[in-house]
Amino acid sequence: MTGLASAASLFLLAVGLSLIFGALGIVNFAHGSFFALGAYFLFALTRGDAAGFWHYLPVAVAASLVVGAVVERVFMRRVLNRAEHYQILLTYALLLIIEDVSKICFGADYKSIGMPKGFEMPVFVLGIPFPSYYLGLVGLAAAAALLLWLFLHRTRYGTLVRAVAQDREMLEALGVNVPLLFTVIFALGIGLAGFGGAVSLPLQSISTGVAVDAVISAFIVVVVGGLGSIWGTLLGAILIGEIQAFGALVLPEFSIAFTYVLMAAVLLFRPWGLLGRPPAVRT
Amino acid sequence: MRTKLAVAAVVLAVFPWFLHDYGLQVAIQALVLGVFAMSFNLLFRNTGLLSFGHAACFGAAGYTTALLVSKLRWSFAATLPLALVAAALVALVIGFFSVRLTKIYFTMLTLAFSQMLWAVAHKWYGFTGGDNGITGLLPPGLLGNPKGLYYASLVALVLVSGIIYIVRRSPAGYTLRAVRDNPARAEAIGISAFEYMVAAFVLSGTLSGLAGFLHVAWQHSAFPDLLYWTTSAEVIIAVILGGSAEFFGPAIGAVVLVVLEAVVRSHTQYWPLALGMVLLAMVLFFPSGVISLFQRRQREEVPRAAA
Amino acid sequence: MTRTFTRYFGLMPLLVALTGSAMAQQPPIKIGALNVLSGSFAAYGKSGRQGAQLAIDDINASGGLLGRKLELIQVDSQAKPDVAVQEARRLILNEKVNFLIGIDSSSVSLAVAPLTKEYKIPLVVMHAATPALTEQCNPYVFRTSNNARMDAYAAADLAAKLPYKRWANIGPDYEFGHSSWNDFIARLKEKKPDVEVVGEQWPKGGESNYTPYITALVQQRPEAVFSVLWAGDLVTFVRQANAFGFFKQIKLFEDPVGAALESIGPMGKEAPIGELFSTRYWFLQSQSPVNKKFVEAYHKKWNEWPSYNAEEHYAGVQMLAAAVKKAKALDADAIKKAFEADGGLTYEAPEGKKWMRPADHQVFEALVWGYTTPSNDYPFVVLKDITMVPEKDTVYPTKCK
Amino acid sequence: MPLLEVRRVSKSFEGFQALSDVSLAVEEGSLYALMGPNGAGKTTLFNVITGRYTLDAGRVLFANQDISHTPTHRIIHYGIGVSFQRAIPFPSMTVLENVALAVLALDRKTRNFAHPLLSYADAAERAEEIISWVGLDDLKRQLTAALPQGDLKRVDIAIALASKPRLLLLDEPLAGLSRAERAQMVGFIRELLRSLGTTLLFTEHDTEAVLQLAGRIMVLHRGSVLAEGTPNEIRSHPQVQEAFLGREA
Repeated sequence: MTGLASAASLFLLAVGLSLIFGALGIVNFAHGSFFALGAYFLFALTRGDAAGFWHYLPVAVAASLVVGAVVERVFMRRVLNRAEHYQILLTYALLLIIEDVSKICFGADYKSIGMPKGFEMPVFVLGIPFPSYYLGLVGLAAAAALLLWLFLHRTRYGTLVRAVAQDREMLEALGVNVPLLFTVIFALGIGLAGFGGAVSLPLQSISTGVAVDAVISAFIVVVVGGLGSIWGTLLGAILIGEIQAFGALVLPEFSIAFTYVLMAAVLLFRPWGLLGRPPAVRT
Repeated sequence: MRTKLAVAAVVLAVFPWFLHDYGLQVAIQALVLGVFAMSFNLLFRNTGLLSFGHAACFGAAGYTTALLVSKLRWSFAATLPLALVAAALVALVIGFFSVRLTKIYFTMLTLAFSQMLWAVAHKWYGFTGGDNGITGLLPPGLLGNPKGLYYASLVALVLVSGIIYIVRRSPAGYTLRAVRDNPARAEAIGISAFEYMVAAFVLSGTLSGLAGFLHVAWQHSAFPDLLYWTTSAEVIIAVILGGSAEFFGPAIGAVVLVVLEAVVRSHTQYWPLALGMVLLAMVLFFPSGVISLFQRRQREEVPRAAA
Repeated sequence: MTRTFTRYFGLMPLLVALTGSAMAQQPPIKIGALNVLSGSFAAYGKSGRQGAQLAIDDINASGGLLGRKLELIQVDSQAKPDVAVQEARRLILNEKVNFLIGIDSSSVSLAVAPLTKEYKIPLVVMHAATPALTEQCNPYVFRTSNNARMDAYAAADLAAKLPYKRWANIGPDYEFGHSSWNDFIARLKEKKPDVEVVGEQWPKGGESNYTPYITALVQQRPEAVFSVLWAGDLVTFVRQANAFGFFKQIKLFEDPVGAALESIGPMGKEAPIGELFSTRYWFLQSQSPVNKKFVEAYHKKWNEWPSYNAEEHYAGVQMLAAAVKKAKALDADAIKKAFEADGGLTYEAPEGKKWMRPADHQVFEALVWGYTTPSNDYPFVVLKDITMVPEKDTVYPTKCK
Repeated sequence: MPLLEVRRVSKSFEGFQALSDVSLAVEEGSLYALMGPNGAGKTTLFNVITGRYTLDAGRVLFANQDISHTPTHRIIHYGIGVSFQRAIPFPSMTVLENVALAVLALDRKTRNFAHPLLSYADAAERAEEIISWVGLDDLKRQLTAALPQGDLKRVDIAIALASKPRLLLLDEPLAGLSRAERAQMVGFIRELLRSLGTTLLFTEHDTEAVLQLAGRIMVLHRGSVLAEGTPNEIRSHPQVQEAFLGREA
């Protein structure tokens, strides 16, 4: 149960990373920074008052989308076809820059706000209190997963998103505006990260330093679930969430190492992740 | 060519006598990172494998030295062989499991392994001192004197460069590049890619251990940070910043990175911002590394044996 | 290849010379402050820096020290030992500082301490709390703030007077968390043998999800939970615990810096009410003129209320200044003597009296405990029913001499 | 006794049956061709023989030895040489280094980390021999990255020959070549058989070339054997004519 709640926030954190890797092949080290940025945006908009939470949430997400689109246009497209280590280095550079810029713009103190309207009181599940906002969070994550799935599998544009990962030249030949498609995908991924950051603001304090922890967690989740797979990310988030919940109770001594062990085990036995697609057979 | 190398050697040899104390510290740091970067690039350049686990080898050697000195009162220099053995063993384990994977999967698995080792160092208070680390490791004699340490690091850099140079020209070096260029073709001339990549990983990791040993001699302490992924990130930055395709690119990248950091930090607390800007500019405008700024033309990689 | 090699290495002396060119003339006394200015604890580095700067401005306004002005050089330790050692060396060798101060993290303090002997530079630690630091009996290391053991003992003395018997712990999974809990529970059991430990939770530092730990604690049904969570971790924990209705069932006993403004500020109006929070300094507690003047000046200069770390840095710099005045010199041995002379230097800080034990250079001071309560005057909860645990209750023996 | 024998091999990928129940036998000293349109399973069969793919069912025997589950790099040492359809040797090396490396790999001398590659005089000598045999003398100090496709094919075959193969597998040796290069290559393949006595198994979809060159031919269609026999038998095979030759003519 508690594992599920953390799975929800892990999913929102990681799904954009997975989406971007799946479609663009980019390993985004700055993903955690965009997560933090979403939270910063919401905090700045609400001025730290939970009353404005629902009102400003869409604005914060929209701002994240815009940031994502700009970053893709200005930086990402220049490294799309370059070796992996350039992509890693570029996104690492963005991580460093965003870290310091947000310190300058938003200050170094911890940002957090109260429970949003409608979720102030815990609910009781089998007589045990459970935060109602967690249920809300699970709902939001489930809705995000479902909407994303509907978009990818039930809309024409979603089909293009999936296709671009397989065969970019073909789409170009069909007259699809692939550069625009890439911008949309990247912005969507960053928007999801920003959304994840914004909705976690009532539950966690955001400050400098959060981005680095967040991106490592996100990596673990998508590696376990399968890079590029939405459902894999969901499974990965649930697994990691539950393992942490379980580990905290049973073997607290080793809880740090636990997730890394899981990550290594998955990579050893199913390198493409639990629900990922094995790399196409080369001929 | 030879005369130029000789000139460089002479310059580096007399260098400490013209530096003030702090400059010497910066120079040592640059040399140690240079050794690490050259060692890292032995794997990266010859196999194309981007390891995020070299911190494990670097830190394993560092911790071996720190533990032997602090617990068993070994003399500092005497720990070097065991430190290298520890780095080699860690590299063997990580390499054995990781080189089967390619690209980002390899990177992630090496990351996972080194983070496990970090978690152990961080948690095992009774043995490693946990996050409080091991401190007060003043090396006696040569290694304890800044000039001595400078020369020791310089010798290490020369040694590592020599080893890399020799390996590069050897059949095994060619085999590694064959595997990197075209793994299927390499298999089809009767090469088991796996064992060569493990061997390269172990050699690269062992030499990284030399850097880890020097780092502890320089810092007089060992902390779990040695094993943390940011240590791997730093060496990757140095390598790519300098230019991984050039023989001395990684060492030059290390010098640039360390000197830049020292200069920027003395003026502002926003070093990460500055580093980010430099990396951004590098990726976008001079992807072959700093070294390309000093060259009139982009050199193709011409293997020396054929020249 | 070699051409480039020589050319670039040829530049190195020039570049290194550049870094050294900033050296100024002798007059000011230079104080190098190593605080964490980036990452998760940057808020503490900031308040520490502000407190130290205020003290230096005060001293300069009244004519400086030994006829010389003070100059603060602030660098970022990143809370990483290696970075801190590099930066400390830069401060010592390049900036030629006379003193090192600050330091927010235990591992950084332990890493930097050996440099004091190597370069004969006094280090005044104002925040880092590991007892191991002053157990090293390092001649040039001084700590003008509490250490974790003192805080834990003070907490245990107070806890022994409370009715709670079933205790649990939630602490960050690093040395500070473990040693604090061990010291606390050992001392508490000494004073109150019928105390029972029902659970221990060790979330990692920087944890973003405390729900498993919270549910575990709730199931273990303690009456009170001891915690040394601090900084952003405390904010996150309290937010999530609140959402679980945790505080309706369990009393939180928040040692030693729970009531830091850095933490209770971000909790805002949603902070739990009626919980026991401790801090090394509470700006509303002391009614002394020294404190009132300090709070006013601080608020005027920085437009913030002074947190414990601001005050500790302010007081630490003042105490160092007092030692310098007494020593009438800047060298490490003179400063050491001045700190140790006459049964140890004492200083009337905004928070009250600070006394430095000559043997191990550890300052002893009273600790503030109070119950959180809503406030109309401040945008955060304040402390009421304050108990001052006197410094004598925090004294523990030392092996140094 | 055939040099290479494939017995009832099947292979599928994610439900797609790439090969079903394929058998063949290649006699020592013969020139055997696999024919069929793209996707017929020629390359898959190649990859099964060389151990790149694990097979689902059946066996592969070389010189009476079961090599069904042997990894590629071992199979090479049994005496099988391979040249790929898209010849991309090792682009960061010169032609000479490419071939010399293959010579050393066969002799298991590549484990050496210390001595320069070209200090192995006998290996370098043999590499030069092979290079001049394939007619690339002028190019031997060039980086392969810069060579045109026709030359790359030769380099690739030279690399394969360095493995001293009893059986040489050539995947589409004529693909991507100009008309003139094709004629050269056909002559070259004949020469291989004649002067080196190497047994050859090759795939090709240029029907005319196959009928000219091969001693025996197998026609694959959608992963199954459509026909097998001498060029004359294949030429007159009704199904082949219908499905394959008919269209070509």
